[in-house]
Amino acid sequence: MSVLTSKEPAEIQALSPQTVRADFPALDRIFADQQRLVYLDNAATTQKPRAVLEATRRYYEESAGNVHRAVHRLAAEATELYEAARQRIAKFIGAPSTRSMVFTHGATEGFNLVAYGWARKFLKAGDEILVTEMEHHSNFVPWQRAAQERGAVVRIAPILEDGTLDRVAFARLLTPRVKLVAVTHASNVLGTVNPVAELIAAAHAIGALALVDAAQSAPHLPLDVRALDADFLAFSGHKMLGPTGIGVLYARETLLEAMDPFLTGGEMISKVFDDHATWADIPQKFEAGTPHIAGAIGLGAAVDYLERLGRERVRQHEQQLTAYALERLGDLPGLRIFGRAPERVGVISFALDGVHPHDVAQFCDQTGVAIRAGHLCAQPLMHRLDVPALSRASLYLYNATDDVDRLVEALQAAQRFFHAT
Amino acid sequence: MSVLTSKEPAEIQALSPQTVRADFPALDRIFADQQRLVYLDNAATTQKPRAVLEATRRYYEESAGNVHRAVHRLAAEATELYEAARQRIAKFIGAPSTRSMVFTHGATEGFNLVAYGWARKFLKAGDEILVTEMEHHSNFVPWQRAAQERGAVVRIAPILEDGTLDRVAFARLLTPRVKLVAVTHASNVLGTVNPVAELIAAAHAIGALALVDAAQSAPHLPLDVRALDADFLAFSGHKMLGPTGIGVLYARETLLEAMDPFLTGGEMISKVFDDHATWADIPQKFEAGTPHIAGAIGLGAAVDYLERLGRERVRQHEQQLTAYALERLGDLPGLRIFGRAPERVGVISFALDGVHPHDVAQFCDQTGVAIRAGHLCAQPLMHRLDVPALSRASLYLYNATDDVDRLVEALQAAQRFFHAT
Amino acid sequence: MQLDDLYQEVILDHYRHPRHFAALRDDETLVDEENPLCGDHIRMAAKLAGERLTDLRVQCTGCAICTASASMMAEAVSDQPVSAVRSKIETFLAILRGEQPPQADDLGDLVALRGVAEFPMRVKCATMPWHALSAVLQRLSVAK
Amino acid sequence: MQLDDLYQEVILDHYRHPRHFAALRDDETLVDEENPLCGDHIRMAAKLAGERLTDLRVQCTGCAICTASASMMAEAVSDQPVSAVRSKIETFLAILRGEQPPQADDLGDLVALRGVAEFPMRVKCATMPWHALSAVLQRLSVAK
Ligand SMILES: Cc1ncc(COP(=O)(O)O)c(C=O)c1O
Ligand SMILES: Cc1ncc(COP(=O)(O)O)c(C=O)c1O
Repeated sequence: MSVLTSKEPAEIQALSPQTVRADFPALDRIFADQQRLVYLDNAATTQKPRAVLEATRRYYEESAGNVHRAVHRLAAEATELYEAARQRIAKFIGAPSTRSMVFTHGATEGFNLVAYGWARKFLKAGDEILVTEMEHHSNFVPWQRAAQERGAVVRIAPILEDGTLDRVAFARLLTPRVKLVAVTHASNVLGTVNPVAELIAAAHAIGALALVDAAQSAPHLPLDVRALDADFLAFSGHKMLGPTGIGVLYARETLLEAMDPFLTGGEMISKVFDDHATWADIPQKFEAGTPHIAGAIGLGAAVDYLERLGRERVRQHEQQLTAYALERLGDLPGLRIFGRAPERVGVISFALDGVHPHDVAQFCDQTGVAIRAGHLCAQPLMHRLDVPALSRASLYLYNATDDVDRLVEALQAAQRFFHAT
Repeated sequence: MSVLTSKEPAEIQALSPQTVRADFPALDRIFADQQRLVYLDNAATTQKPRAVLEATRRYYEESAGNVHRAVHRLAAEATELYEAARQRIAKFIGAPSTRSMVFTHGATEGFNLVAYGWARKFLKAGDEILVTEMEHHSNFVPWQRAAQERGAVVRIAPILEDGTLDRVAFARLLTPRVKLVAVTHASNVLGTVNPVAELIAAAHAIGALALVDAAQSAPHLPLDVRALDADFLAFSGHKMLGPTGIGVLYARETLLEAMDPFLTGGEMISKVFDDHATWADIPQKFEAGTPHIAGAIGLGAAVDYLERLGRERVRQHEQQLTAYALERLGDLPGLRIFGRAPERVGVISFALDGVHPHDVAQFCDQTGVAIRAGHLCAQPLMHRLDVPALSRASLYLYNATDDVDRLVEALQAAQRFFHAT
Repeated sequence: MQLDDLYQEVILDHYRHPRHFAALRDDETLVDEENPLCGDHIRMAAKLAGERLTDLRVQCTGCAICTASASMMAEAVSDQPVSAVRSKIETFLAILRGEQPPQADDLGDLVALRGVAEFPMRVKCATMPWHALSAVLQRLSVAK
Repeated sequence: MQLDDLYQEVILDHYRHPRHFAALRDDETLVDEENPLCGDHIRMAAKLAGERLTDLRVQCTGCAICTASASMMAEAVSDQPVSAVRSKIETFLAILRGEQPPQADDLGDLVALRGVAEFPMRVKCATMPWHALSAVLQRLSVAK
């Protein structure tokens, strides 16, 4: 991996973070102490470009009707905007049709939808679900619960020292009892990008289905569900420049058709009788009630924004910046980085000797640098790494080397502050 | 009920719809034909005041962190705003504490949460759930499905000719087999306001729990869950001036504690082990994943706005306007109103002789008047009323007599247009 | 978008005086379809005489667009060879999808429904009779 | 909100040199609590001598706030009558809730933790040892 130092900024500026930053009103924030906000908690949630805020504002101020139900203009406009967003997001992830695109309120709801609508219907006693040690709770606890209910078992493929998946162990665990492989595309702790296309092919080879947690990949990597051959894939809008409360579950049409509905109520029915009901076509079958219309429209605008910047350029910028950050952080004595996968995203978790992660994050915050600390919604992984908690800095397209420099300064100051006697 | 005619506008103007309208940018919309938008589809979704748009904009532009997880300022501000919204909404509905307030993405998810977390856990074969003939699909289909799974039965209390609940039949159906009474506070078709406090007392008297669908009452009526003694109550933000994708489920703390979690993942866990997990305290136990932070904050602002206007004044304004609308529509030959309950909200469904509801709505729309047509998510009620569909005009606080006049003109023109030979 | 684009005079005329409409007995009904969203309900009966579609009768309760579309359709396809009927169905559906098929001119009065494409919420109203007609052809060819 | 409000010198001192801390055997541990969110972990042992709390020992891995709070607490309540301990717990928790109880001045060094109330995300770090101490009193009074 080539590493750029601060002396070679030309390549890193290819995306021009300065220009990009100007699109994000939140990044203008200056704290009382004259420090510019350095936002490095992007794996938790991202800032929003003006284009996204504008798109949702326009819906509310001009076309705030409900969707699918009424013939008046506001409702027609709302429906058009909502369905156009579905179409653009489908294109963004290479989905063959909008029929396979279910709007959810986030990645978490996507996994639960599959756990309720697919796993509880099709899993049998003795069946297995194979996950990895680096899963986020949202791609773990739903399977635990579904498995418990069905008498099935969740198996956990371990990771290696460098934070990559143990492929040998994975292959060993992938027996014909496995009916679903649920694996994250990119880890929100280690930054590891998993070879999901290969893992999916292996799953299919033994007749299992494969689900991809794309919460940390959709914002950062070019993504093509057909190239991956994924059966299910879910992500959240708020982690990719979009509004809160919206996400997407992609699933093969045949699977959506075979699955039971999950939430029931308006929109998702065809006919309702006193003693039974029939379901609408997919994807409406899985969208009960009034959807988050403004959220879908905002996510559509976010996806447009990402495509306008160019996803390859975004990826390149983040890779260079990540390399820079790894080098600078690696130089700090007493700092230990968790996760050294060669294929990775800009999520960097670390421990600072003798300073608790919460104190690290608190101290950074006081210098205007926002990072995260805690179990990072991955307690099984914390047990594996044998740490109570970690600090995490996570990068996005509007970050640049000066942000990393500010982080490094803050960490050095924290060491001085807490270690002084 | 006293009826005001257009010659006595003084009382009706008490709320000053002119001033109120100025708070709603969407109502400034002028269509190509110079017609001002007359928005009468408020039972589907409402327009948003500037205060709500401002509150969500501020979150996104200043404090767009994730909640509950990080120590940095953006996250702390986001958490504070989010929890303050929960507190204000709790106060708005008289909830004894925020622990009983679960943010959902709408009324529909609220009912499903109870259907999954309570009904599937506690219902036994032979148990019954009692609903009414005027329920929205969202307060009907989830019970149908939960009952099917548990071998329980859904009973439907009929309505009378005037669109009120048949109290005699209800009392007859309320046997000790009933474990849950699920009833709408206000009908989204008939406008009927049900005597929920009495129905809840009756349910409690035989040991059943009571759930209230407040989707059409929270926006319009003063509401107090303690006075009602409701066990569960759910509503949607987008129908009460708030953003899309957010809603609230109120439930008694002891019930939330006894219930199984519904969606699982981040935020809602306490500890996660390889083979099991434990749950966070209520209400977080029911809020898996990143919540719709901007939505909650926006709903908090909507509730503030409603309280600033004064809920009694809103109610009075709407009652007077409804009376005016009923009188004017009642005068139209060939127009039949469905629902004549003395206690009602401003939802008026009707049929126009010889003109299909969709054509009525389409014609109105071309004159700038937005009304709804269809089965109104209440197919069992449509069967009961023996109509394939209805047209519906629904009023809100920004409507005034001139809006009703425009509707009446449009309906008269529609009659002329479609009946001419 | 003008209302007149949608409810053209010829459409209103078919709505008020639908052609080929009749009350159908259950035993002659080939297709029975309903749009639960708006309650439109359509039933059809027809026969094959060699390669021709004959005796097409429609029973329809629906909005003006649905009713007029059914009536104009019945007029346009009655006593036509099945192949011509199929191509009319395709042409019509393409127009309502907003496409511009080459043979659009053989639709006669039906071009009046072109305006419906501008009203996405109403497209289903206009196309429903045609989907039902497709199903009728299917039933007849299986029965043969 | 200044960082110094949070990490005052006296807090840092207790963090670096915690008082009454010891490695505890399982059989003497009365309370074992964990905050799964940040991994803070606290164990406590103590005895009753008549109405006095004695021999309080704490084992704690946590952030500076949690550690300092535990250390200052141990110093403040050791060898105190149980009733005084209870009132200190109440006073302290009230301060951290942002309230201003009348007896705040008998807290000594602990007032340094007052600044934590300004950092809502950290309040739990400071209060956790005190909730654990509450549980210790509970255990001791049941055992009595
Ligand atoms: C009475 C009633 N209940 C429930 C709902 C469902 O609300 P939502 O679609 O926002 O979940 C509605 C609105 O459609 C309603 O009118
Ligand atoms: C890898 C991963 N999966 C899933 C999620 C859950 O996303 P959400 O909380 O938006 O549902 C997250 C984010 O917290 C994540 O990082």
